[in-house]
Amino acid sequence: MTPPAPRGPLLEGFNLTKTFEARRRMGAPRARVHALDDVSLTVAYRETLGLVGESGCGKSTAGRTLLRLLEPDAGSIWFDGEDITHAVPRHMRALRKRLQIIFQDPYASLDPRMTVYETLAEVLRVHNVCPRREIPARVAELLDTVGLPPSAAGRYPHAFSGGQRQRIGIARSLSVAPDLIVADEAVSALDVSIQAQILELLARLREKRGLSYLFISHDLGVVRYFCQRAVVMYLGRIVESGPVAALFDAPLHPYTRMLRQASPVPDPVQARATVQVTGEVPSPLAPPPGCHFHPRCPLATAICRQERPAMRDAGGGRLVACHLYREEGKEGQASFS
Amino acid sequence: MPGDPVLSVQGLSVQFRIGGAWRAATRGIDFDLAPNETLALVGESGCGKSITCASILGLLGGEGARVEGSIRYRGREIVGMPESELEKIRGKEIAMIFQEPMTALNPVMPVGEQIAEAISVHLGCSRAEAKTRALGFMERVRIPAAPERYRDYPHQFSGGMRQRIVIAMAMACQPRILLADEPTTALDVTIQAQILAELRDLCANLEMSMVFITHSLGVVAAIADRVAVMYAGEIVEIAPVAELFAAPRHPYTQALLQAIPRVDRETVTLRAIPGQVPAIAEFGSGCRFAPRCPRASEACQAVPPELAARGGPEGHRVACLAPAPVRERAS
Amino acid sequence: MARYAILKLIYSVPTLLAVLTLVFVLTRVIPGDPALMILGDQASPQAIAALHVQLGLDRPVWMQYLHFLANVAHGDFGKSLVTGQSVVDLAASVLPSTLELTIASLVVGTVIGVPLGAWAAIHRNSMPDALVRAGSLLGLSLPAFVFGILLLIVFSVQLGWFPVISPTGRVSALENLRALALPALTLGILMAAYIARVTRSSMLQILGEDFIRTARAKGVPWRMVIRRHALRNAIIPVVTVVGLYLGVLIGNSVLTEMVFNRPGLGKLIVGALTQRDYPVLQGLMVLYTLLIIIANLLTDLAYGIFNPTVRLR
Amino acid sequence: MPRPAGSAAGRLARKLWRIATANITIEAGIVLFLLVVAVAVFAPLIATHDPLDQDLFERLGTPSTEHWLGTDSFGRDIFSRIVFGARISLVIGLSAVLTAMVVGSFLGVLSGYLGGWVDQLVGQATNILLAFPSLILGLMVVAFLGPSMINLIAAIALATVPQFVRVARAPTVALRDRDYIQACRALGFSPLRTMLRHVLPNIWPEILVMATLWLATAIRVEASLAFIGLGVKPPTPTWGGMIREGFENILTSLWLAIFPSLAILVVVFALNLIGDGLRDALDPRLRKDE
Repeated sequence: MTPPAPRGPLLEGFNLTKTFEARRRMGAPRARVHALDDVSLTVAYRETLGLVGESGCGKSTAGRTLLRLLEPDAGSIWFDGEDITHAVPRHMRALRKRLQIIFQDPYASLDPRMTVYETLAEVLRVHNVCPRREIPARVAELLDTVGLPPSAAGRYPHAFSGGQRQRIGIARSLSVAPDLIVADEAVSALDVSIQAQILELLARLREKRGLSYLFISHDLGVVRYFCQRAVVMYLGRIVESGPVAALFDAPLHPYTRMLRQASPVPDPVQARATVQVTGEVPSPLAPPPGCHFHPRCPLATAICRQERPAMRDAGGGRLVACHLYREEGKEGQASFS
Repeated sequence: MPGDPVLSVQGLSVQFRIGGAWRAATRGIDFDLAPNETLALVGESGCGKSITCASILGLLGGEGARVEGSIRYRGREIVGMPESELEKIRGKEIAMIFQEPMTALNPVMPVGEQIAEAISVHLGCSRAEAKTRALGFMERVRIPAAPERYRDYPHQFSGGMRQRIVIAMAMACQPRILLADEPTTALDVTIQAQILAELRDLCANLEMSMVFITHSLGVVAAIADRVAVMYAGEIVEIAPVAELFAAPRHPYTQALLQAIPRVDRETVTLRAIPGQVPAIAEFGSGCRFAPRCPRASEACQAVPPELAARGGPEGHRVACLAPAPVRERAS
Repeated sequence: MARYAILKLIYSVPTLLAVLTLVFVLTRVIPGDPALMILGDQASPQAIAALHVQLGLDRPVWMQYLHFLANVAHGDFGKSLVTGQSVVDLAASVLPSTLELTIASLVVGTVIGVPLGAWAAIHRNSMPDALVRAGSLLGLSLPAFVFGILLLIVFSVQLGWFPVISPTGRVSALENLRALALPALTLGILMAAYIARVTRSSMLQILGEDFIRTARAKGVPWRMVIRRHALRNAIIPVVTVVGLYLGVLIGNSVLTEMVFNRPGLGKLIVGALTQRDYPVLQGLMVLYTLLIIIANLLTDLAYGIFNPTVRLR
Repeated sequence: MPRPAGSAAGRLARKLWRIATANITIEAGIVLFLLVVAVAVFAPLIATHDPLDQDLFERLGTPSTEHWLGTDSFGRDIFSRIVFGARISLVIGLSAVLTAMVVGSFLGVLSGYLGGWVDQLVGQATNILLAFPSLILGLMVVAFLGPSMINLIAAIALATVPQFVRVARAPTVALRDRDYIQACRALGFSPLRTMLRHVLPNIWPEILVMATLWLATAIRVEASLAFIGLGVKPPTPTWGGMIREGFENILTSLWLAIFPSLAILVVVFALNLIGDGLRDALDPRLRKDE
């Protein structure tokens, strides 16, 4: 599968910061979670960018902030050459025709009290996508595009299986003919055989409609298969990014390496090789100083405990935020040949 | 595998009452579990793997469920065993760990007490003794600062640590068999890798057998000695782990392996399996995979194929009328 | 915990202030001149003017408001227009009686309600469940005064087991208990109806939780699962509800005190209502507010004791 | 091409009908309650006497063929007074709860969906009101404003509003974070559309259950206020007021208090049956897949 070459940025986030106030216990002082800490990323035209990391790393927050479903505390968001950080609600609603999202849990993301027809027709009506009398035809067309039978229109979400619901969610996003879709763990809740079907559908849409995706997932295998580039996040920060093959075959950041080693592979020999995976993600309420990863890093030195590593260009479209990059980069490459 | 099986399941069928009629969620499940062996039950959601697991501990009782067939633990029949007898086996001989460490622990009881509870129920020892033992197991599963954390509550631990506590609880009476129902599914991959290593280590050192339930073939590769692949309430293929991954014979197993996008190499095309898993009410009389199977013939629709060696080695059985030919393996 | 209690008290200041303001505003919008009401229609204009000065009614409203707040801060709610006694003294003399009734009812309601609810949940969809549900629904439908009258007719008038009218003045502890029994049963049984429902649904939910299955998988006998795991969790939401119900109890005590002719805040407020004794009404409302704030605080603290997940480390 | 399955209102009605007829508890409750409503509506036809007519020769009469339920201390016919009393109870209860439901649900959804200062303000006000049992709050308001019908309605509505705010707000907050409300925002739907078309339809079951149960409470509170002496002024017949009068003669003429008590019990019980049945029927934990 060779998607068309990217040409220039479509959706960009610059230095995005977002904090949440943690829920307070009885009388406890308020605490803040840095869900996004100076995050910059770019999705190019017709590009599929993967965003990977473990739960709580801020990947979902990043996706929703870029769509302005959440408001960033600092930083800016540009879409198709326009700064949309402070776009007024009315303008933002119009922009949403071009920026869409599909969710992890397709059942939770559909209104349980609306039939598939109503769900789709509502979007078409609100955005005046087509003349009213053409709505039924347009709905039928959408269902066909995502591989659902016409009879699906009259049924409610609960009457469908997980994979079919995700198809409905995709149809809803497609109804406004978007340029970019944020897929937030869109295949994570599905069984592998269904997951493959949905990935197939998303790939077909990418080719036919020239869609761009921001593909958020914790599954490195899926990201490697489906994306061209990927960004790895840890505790609200980007640690590494680059083309998928290079990123996962020769990780530069020790965290990427750990993630890669821990990812299950359907191969008993590889799967039983001793893995060096230690520690747990610390509480985002009190992230470690310096490089957030240093308590779990086998290579950490004094500087890692004090200074936040800067993002450095590693060539070949790769970026890495690690103090040890110059010394360890080659060693890292060597360990995955 | 040497020795008599510690667990022998034969013709197991679990039925549920759905809309007034009894429907079989699983049919004709047969497998043995050897001492010190880890058997993985793998399959997609709704294939009956968790139900099979729960029926082994007799946790499915009640008006809505019915268990038929035979489950023998070291020669003793579990199906139909009175509750009071089952309580003596649960936790002591056969223990279980669950998918959600968050909800599997009692939120208002200190974790140490929850571990000690199993010990005092089964071994009838004093509070202090139970606590000492419980602490030992907390340390055994590498919970840092165990003595200080004995009286902490579940919400004060991370997801990975909670799962370690659940494991310590299951280990507390040194059971012969551990039933693990998707114990790593709710965890992040780096935690999953650690928990899998922990379980491998415990099984080896405590001479324990394990039935490991999962939907992930990657996890199977990391933990199992033998694998039983389930589809729509039946075992379709059972084989030693290396054999299954190297030379799968059932079309479903083959398709499943080709549907996984892999992180360790370039996947050019992903082969999706067309159609979807039938619901319990839609189970046919023949091979249940036939409607999605590229090799299905008319014969497949008629009778359910039996799990048999079908020309391969005795340890590798497959329930298919047209299995892939046995590959000559250059060993 | 102490820090939490103090914070909570600080947070209730706005509530108290809002109620005080409401009370002040309400007394100013009542039609009629309080001085006229006190002195009667025949009073001379001079006497009325003099009383105006005495009551502070000649000053601007905002000054009256500040004055009112200052008095309240000093614990001065004025004097009863009818008896001339200080409002604080009046309330203090009957408060113990109302508190006694409220606490006794709370105990009765909880002791009956929780076990019944748990029993029903354990035997879901069987006879005990149906009985408890029907009984509790009936209890919820009975106004407190109707139920009080019924008990009074049966046990005092017909059977003569308890006094028809509560004794006043100094009485022996036993006699006091006898007088307390029926009013406390009235409120307690009605409360039990409610508590049983809440316990039942809470228990049903808990019995479906994963950790119940874990406990069973450990081999813990069923009775122990119920006692050690299910009940201890199911009781948590019940604590909140019991706390909220304290307000209802305080409200319903007005009715019971009327029915059983028992001295208390309720009798006092009803008397003040019929005689339009505004200073007493004002004072009692502030007192009720205080009582409810304290009840809420106690509930929160009790909740913390039963639920370790909100407890501070 | 399948068409949308009827209008939303039609579907709602059908669903209500299906729920109502599926559950014997709800059915029994509805039948009982409709009976009371019918009695109130057709009171002049049903009553055997003028409820205000005094007959000083027939004071405190026991039940007889002339006066089915006896007469009170003014010789008025108790049966007829109960029949007319139903009007007061229902009018006050229904008006108060409907007002509270509309105002409360609106405020609840608004504050839950918008959050921020709106939520803070509504939340504070609600908490202050919630702290008071409805009886005490009603007592305060009526005590100062005087016991007119409008004041009674206002007092009970005021005491009930925070209940609806709470019941509408909590699920709205939960829904706001649910993906499909996020999806509405992502699809560029206006907040108003999202609230009316996607939030409200999903929380109405809870509001409906609340309305039924609080109607029961409102009727109870109205009777309690009347018993205390803060009801609609005599000689207008109210159930609470009748019990109050009956209570004065409790030792000699039991029935004076008993019959109006039964009337209250029947109405409140019927409403509780409906509310309880609805709650069970709508509880997602108990619901079978449709």
